[in-house]
Amino acid sequence: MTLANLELDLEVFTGPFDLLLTLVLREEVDLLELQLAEVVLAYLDHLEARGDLDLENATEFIVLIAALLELKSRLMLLGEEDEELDIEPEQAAEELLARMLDARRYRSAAAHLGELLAAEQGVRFREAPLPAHLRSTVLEPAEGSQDPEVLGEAVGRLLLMPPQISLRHVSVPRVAVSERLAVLRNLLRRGAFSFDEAVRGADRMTIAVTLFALLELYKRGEADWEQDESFGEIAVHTPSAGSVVGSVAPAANEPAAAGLAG
Amino acid sequence: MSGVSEATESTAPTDDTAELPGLARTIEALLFLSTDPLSAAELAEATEAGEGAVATALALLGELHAPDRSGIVLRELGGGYTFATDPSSEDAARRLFSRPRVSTLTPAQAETLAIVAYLQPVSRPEIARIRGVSADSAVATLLDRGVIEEAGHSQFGAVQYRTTTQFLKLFGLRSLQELPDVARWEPTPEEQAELRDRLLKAGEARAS
Amino acid sequence: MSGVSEATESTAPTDDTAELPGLARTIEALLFLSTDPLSAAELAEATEAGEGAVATALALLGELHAPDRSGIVLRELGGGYTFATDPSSEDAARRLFSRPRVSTLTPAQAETLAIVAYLQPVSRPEIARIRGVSADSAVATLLDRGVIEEAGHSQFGAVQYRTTTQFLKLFGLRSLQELPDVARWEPTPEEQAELRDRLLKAGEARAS
Repeated sequence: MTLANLELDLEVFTGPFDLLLTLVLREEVDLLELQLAEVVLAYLDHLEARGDLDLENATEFIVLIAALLELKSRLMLLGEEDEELDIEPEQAAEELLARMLDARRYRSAAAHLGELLAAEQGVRFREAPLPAHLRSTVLEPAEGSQDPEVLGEAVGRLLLMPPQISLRHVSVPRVAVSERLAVLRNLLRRGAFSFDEAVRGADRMTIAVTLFALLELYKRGEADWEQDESFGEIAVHTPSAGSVVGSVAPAANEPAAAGLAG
Repeated sequence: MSGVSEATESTAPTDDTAELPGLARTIEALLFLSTDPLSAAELAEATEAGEGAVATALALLGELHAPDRSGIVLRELGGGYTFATDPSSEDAARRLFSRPRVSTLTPAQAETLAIVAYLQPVSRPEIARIRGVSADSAVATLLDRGVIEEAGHSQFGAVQYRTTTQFLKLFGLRSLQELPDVARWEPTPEEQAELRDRLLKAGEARAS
Repeated sequence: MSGVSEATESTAPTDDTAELPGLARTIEALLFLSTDPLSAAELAEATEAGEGAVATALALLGELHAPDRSGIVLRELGGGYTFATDPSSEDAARRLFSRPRVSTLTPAQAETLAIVAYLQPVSRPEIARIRGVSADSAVATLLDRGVIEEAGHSQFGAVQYRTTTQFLKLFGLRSLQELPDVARWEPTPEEQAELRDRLLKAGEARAS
């Protein structure tokens, strides 16, 4: 069984590993929604069930997962103004390919080194110390001959911080729930609307915060919604007659939230 | 042990008149004493002889210390000359010294060493990026065995590594130039296309 | 040298293609590798050959490794056999090996010494955390050269180090107060935290 046939049963995806890879690269499965840890766990289960370790496959898997993790972390750091940086599927595939080729190259080089070493098995060198009378005397440098600045410089170099990953692009602090609440209330005043309308053109973080604001409105009894199928359109409207506007409806938000998560 | 019967009757290479020239004898002694390979220039300086004379002496020693003529073989390694044993004496050496010369490398160590050998100087994060997993323990072992060493800091402050003369010695290399071009293991364009297809089109193939 | 005389009478003329019998080659290799003299019995055991065959091989080697024929001479010493160099190569060996050399600090040693100088007392694990790599060999060398010394144990039981008077002399300092102010080389001089904390923080940031 090859890595490609590794069967996965994940929250957002069920099927073989190579299909997942393809869908991720085509952005048909959102890398941000994919729990890579689940993939790793599934792979470990698979290894355990198999009982032996195919190094070739394991290395390929590790390289691919590491590359996916890196892609994912880059996606997470993308801000609104960097939208043009969005990674095209082909580009992502090229990057994965480059990583796999690099890993393969050095794996082959490693095999070559292994052969060289094997060819040298049985070749020994003399390790005996020099006869005492031939050993060189190591002279300590003269007093005061060393420059103390060398020490200060070394400490200065050790104080150097590695470049920080800039978090300025992350839009978390920029989207306030109150802001999105106001937008939703505005839309509600005009009647029913779909969730997609409310977040058209918005970035991921705004979408998430808007959803949170919608839950808040629901909780307060200001809004109600319908969603016919998972990932389907969410129709938002003012609560139908009978609902108590402005009061808390504690039990109500659970089924709604579950429906959304599905 | 083979060769016992030959030894009892043969006395072939003995001739009292076969003297080795003084310079070759001296160089032979220096190579015997030194644990590191010695370059022709170092030998010339130590013997106060010309480089040409040293080259002639080395050629003569190379003949005398060929694998079938001596148990001590002249090798050109790590930019210099050194004496080593021939693998044919390994069984006896193992019985006498009761430990193999080198343990083999684990795949992780071999991969890490290959990356250092080809990309030196290279830092641990770079090695980890290529391998997809941390290289800490492999680097520690390779440092411990003296085949790699520190080589300053990268611009981001990470310690960098390079291979040592000991690496060349153990792997029988005259210099790093003897390592084959890494492009040699480049997958063919067809193989690359196949990989690319696997990444982008595997789903399609499966769906159809 | 016992056994040598037996072989000297036999005559076969030297011939460039002359092969040395396998047993003699193996014994030659073992004597080359061993630091201590090897007895005929030890050689017989290692080569799994009879004592007679070993004696013959040793006689042959004694002949080949006579002072005028080789720079590597067979000696019988303390009931065993060993290779040594001939005194005629002494001058060259002295020129090559015995030249007094002034020890210099490697970059890893200088870095370790700087950490000890500025943070003393400091433990090995702390040095390793700051440097991002083990400091064992650098610490050992610095101890050996007498520029640092042990200074009790940390609260976690790790040995701590400090610089010595020898260190001050070497760097021409009257006291540790004369160490240059690190502020001159600081990448971020506005930072207020203690030097030790900042070094550890930078070291850990690099390691992550």
